[in-house]
Amino acid sequence: MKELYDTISLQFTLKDFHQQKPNLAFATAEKQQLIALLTYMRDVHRYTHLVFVTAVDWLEENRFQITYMLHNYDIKADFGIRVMLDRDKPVMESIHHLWEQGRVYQRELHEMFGIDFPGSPGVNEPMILEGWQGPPVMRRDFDTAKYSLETYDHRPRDTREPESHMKEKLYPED
Amino acid sequence: MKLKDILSPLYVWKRAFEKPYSIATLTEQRPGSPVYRGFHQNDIDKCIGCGSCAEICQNITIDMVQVKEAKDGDSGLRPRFDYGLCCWCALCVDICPTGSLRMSNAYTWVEEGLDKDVRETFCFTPGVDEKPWDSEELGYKRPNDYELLHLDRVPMPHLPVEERLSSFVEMVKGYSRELARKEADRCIQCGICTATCPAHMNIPAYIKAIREDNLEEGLRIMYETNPLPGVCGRICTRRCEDVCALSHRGEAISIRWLKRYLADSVEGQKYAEILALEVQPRNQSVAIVGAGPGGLSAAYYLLKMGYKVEIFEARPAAGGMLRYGIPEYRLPYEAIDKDISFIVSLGAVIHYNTNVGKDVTFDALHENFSAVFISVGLFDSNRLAIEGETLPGVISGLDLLDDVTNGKIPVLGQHVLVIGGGNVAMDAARTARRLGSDVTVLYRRREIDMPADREEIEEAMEEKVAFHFQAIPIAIEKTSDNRLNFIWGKAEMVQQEEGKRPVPVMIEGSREQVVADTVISAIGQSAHYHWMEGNAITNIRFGRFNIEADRWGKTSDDKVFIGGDIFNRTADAITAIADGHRSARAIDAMLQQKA
Amino acid sequence: MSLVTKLIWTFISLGIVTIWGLTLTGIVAKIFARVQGRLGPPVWQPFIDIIKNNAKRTAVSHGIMFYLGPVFRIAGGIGTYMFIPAIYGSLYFSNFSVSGDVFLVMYFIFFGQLGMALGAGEGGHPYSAIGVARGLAQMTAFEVPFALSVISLAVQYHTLNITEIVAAQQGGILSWTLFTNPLAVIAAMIAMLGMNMYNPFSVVIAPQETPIGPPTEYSASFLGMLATNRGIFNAAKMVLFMNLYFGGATNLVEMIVKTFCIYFFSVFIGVAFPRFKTEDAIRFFLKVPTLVGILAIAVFLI
Amino acid sequence: MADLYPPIVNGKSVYDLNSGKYLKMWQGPQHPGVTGNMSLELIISGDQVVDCKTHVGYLHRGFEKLMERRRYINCFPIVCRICVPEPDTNEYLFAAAMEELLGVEIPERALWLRTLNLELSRLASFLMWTGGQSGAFGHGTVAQWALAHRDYVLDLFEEWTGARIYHMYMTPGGVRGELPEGWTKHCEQVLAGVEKLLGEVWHVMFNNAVFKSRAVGLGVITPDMIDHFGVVGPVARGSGMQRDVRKDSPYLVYDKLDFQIETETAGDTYARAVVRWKEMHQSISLIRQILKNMPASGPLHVTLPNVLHLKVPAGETYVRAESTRGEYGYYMVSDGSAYPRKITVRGPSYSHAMALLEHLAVGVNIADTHGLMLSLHTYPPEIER
Repeated sequence: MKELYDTISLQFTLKDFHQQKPNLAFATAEKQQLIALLTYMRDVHRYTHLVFVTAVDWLEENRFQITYMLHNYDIKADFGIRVMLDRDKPVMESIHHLWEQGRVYQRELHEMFGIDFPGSPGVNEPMILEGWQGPPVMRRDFDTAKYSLETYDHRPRDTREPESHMKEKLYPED
Repeated sequence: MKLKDILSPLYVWKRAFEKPYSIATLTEQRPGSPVYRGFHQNDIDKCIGCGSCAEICQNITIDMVQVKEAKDGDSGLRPRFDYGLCCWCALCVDICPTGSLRMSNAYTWVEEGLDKDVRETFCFTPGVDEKPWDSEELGYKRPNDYELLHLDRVPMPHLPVEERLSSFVEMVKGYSRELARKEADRCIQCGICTATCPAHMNIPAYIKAIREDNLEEGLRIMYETNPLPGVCGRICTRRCEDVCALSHRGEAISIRWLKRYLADSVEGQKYAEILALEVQPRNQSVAIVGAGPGGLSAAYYLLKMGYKVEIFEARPAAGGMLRYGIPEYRLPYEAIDKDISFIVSLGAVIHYNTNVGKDVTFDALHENFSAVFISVGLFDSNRLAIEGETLPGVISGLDLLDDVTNGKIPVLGQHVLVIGGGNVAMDAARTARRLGSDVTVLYRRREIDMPADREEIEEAMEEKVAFHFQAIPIAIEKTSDNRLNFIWGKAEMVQQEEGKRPVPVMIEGSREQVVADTVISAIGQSAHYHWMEGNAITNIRFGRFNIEADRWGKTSDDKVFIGGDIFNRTADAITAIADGHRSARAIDAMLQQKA
Repeated sequence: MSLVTKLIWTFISLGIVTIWGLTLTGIVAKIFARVQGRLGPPVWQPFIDIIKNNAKRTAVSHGIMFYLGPVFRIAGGIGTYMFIPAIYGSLYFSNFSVSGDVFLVMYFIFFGQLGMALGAGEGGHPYSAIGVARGLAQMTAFEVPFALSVISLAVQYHTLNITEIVAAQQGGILSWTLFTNPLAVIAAMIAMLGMNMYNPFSVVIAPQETPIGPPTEYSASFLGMLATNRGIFNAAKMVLFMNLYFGGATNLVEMIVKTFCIYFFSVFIGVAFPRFKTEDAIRFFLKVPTLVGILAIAVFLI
Repeated sequence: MADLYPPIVNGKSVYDLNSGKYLKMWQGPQHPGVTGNMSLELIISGDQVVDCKTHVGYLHRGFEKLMERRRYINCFPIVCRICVPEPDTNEYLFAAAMEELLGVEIPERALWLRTLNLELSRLASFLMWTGGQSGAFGHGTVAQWALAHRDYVLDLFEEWTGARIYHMYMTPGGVRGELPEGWTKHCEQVLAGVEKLLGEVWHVMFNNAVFKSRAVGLGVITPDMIDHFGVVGPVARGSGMQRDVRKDSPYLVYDKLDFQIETETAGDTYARAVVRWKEMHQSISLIRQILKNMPASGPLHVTLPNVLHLKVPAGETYVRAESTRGEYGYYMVSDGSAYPRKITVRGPSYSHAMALLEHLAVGVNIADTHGLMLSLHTYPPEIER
């Protein structure tokens, strides 16, 4: 996989190469070059199968990572291409023209992370969370537990921590 | 449309003449399979309420509710399950450290009364609320070889026996960072141990700090309740380990060694910086009699509160029993010095070689200081009370240890007898071994009754110390070649009172003897109070053996507090430390009230 | 026999036939279950259902036409039966058989379905129109071979009176239409598959393929009415087929045995096949069975 | 027919619902013909679908979000719930991804038992599909048979793992327990039953004029659509693709088992059904091979570091397995803490039920949409996670 990385590196700016398994490697690409890179990977290196597109929220670094996982059926190898986006203005180019299911992934990412993919068909339509008013839910700063506590009724709990309970019962004065 | 395709489907009719798949009746009971994960069962006598089940449950199914009274090693809490939330993953069963929790193969629970509160209809406490499946044998149990917990201790590296006997070098090497973190990883953080620790050290918290490699935080946590961690990390009687949740099916966490690791891993010079005490100076001062663990502990917390502290110590060095009663191979002097020097660095004044009653009167202390804390310890060895006890060559265990500490090498001779079964006896016996003698220990009761630390006994045995159990001393005679003839009788254990431990009673006519060069008695210690004289003690009430005091160590005199071995019955370092801490707070409260 | 006595006897025979029809439904459910590997409901389950349904009150309302749907339907069922002589030669079980009753009966078979269509059209289900369209389309389709078959019979026996058709078949098994005019029987039996709405012609009532028919719309006694009708209507149809093609019956036992056998044909096929789409079903009926029907007429015309 | 399809304005088809030519029709989420809680928004003209949109979200439980906020061990009980008919693939992949990041090797016998578990659940899932596919075309008889046999397989699971549906057997670090005594024999009985059933199904369902008339030619997927739509699994194999994760990148002990990739070439519903039917046979053969070749004894589990505060080293990985619906994958990103940074579940239904179904449904009869949907073997929770 390193050779492939080196080959692609001749044309594209890649970094952070990581070989996880003999047939699985990751690399980070430039945002502007991504569509070209994906097309190149698909058409030249026969990474024809788009396995998935997903996003990872690196809240602390204020950026989103989008991972495009490509698979080559001839050599049975996977290449994961990461792209880092600014978390404040998450906009990415669409890949719906390369793979038909790309638009579905993009629609989901738009809904769950608030990443925009201009031009992707139906990207603004709600996919899962119809009628949701709050922030994109998969962002790490959306606290589901807090939301649920505030929104729904909860059964009262009556649990005790052994440590504090024993302190209370056995040596309350100490 | 081929004819075959029209006729072939009629094959279905074959099925009409075969046995149907359905079961004949719907009302018949169909028990779950023998490993079915059904409703929970809990053996509440085995359960210690550690809460691991509640901890691992991903769905807040389990509430820990009080079922029994809390006691040492048992929080009295038991898990209550909410079946509206349970996902039947059985992780709670897998992790249960005592093995009390399991699942039956029952999966139907019909309850009448929908008008009841939902908490009552969906929830029950297994083992407490009676259910039809309580006695069900079948159901999910943790498979034998499958374990989520690490039940075995990370072994502590020791010096080999031969090396041990040749010197007083500390025999326990201590954990490396890697081993310590591995051992700390075993902890399930239930906190059952905290209650049992006399000082109520926040054990789970500092173990967590070790696991996360946050040594400074760990040190801070330890110093909240114990200003002598380096000492306790070596010689603590570690009652916490007796109640450790993991000890029920496996080996307890090495809490003591972890504490030692933590204390050893931080350099003494950094203590001040890490602990960063912000002291609000106060102008009252407190006198402390005795620089043992109790006195030092009180001194530390009083200093922390801003009081001036002066310690009066009869001996040339601080540490009390830690220094003079525990041999170096168990507790090296550097470790004591490290802890003490930090306390001294905070501003404690220690008057060495100062005997209260001789060099300074108790009255003077009482007058000049706002409060007096007495923790003089038990330095008087109990007598054997047999004939020939005063013969030369009969010494006490404490004397031996004291001498060794002071650098005097006593001549013990070829064969040494140690009488007693406590820690001092073990220390004396093993010290004697290191001095080159053959050692035999005589103890009144059985091996299992020995009050000494289990580990000490085992190590003594490793070091080839011989033991005679159920041996009652009768007399000591001088032999013709100037040796000692120790006469003892064989005892049998008699259960005299129901519920108490059996008492050794000498078998009539039994008389055995063993010749030795030195006889060391180590059958307990006591204190004396003749140094306390003058007007100041008029208010202090004495009990049968001791000064009377409340649980805060406060005597009938407002200004006088006691702590340490003279106060508590367990007579161990950690209790003394706890006493010191408690009394310091009581002194503070008292002085604040006055102010 | 006076009209009143005839009416009384007709209703007695209607009762008997209803009971038989419902029992038949129960038996068939049981047979289906066995083929599918189940034990199935008890044979008397349809009776229990009807009693239960009739004991309840309906809570939905979509207007008067909606309620009339089941009424039309049961009227169709009763009407079908009223004009079929149930037992040949029996004074009491000949009902209101008149000349030309074959056409009347055929009309009644259609009538219930139409009423149902009206009722369903009023219903709350947004897609009941699809179900109705499918039902009517399929019915129209199977009516073609059935009608051809009946015409063939009319040509063969020179009558449109069921009693006379039955009479013509008396005199041994070989004088049944089954043997005298097998082509007509084939066309009619295939049409019957559609009429009974078992697979492969069950798309009308198929829940998986969009519309679950009007029965989902009705509840309580209206559902009970529909269920009762299923008993009457099925039995009536079978009696008609028995009379037209299988020599009729001279006593009650013979009637029961014969109708069961005829009905069983539908079950026999139904349990083995998936269902056709509507257009497939229509195409099917308009092909082979229609051709057979035309042939059946042609044979007698030539 | 030319004017059947509506005009395209700005790249979008415009249906004038007031023209009387079209009917908008919702199928699901509560519909007996729809797999799971999903709905199809169909625009129909007469009986023909002219536009289809799939809607998910009725079953959204936010697994990926839940997992971000749970310790690794606490993710274990919830991953299986992502897919009801075949929970074990999730269990396996979660455990495998975690073990890979932790650098843990599990014992040999655990590998075999995991494979056995996966194949058995494949069989159960295919049996359920058999019921669904025949039921979608109205063939209740076969549906009843197949589901009865699925229950027998579930009985096997119950005896073995202690649960029928959510087995929670493949814990990170190994598997939970031994095969109980007499299980192998019972398993063989069930397999023989399923084999007999498959023979019957071949006679009754595959050699069936009416079934053929509906399945043949329905939803044809041509080979050039495969990569464009991300088609995997039996659906791809139905179009002649030699693709099977078990062969392509063998995991567990699949490289030690003898099997061939089953394919068909027609690419329609019937071909896909045949592929699945063959794969059920294949599964039975694999189960027999596993039972025969499995080591008789050995450890089943390695104890991970204390799971209550287990931290997984920072890193990312992707593991995949062949589920009954095709390539199933877990993409796990760890930031070195005790909580996963992100776990993405790549369910095969994701591309099948959305992009592909929307494409294939156009032009089919509404009665056929469910048969088509089942032939893609879609399952909504994989989409919503």
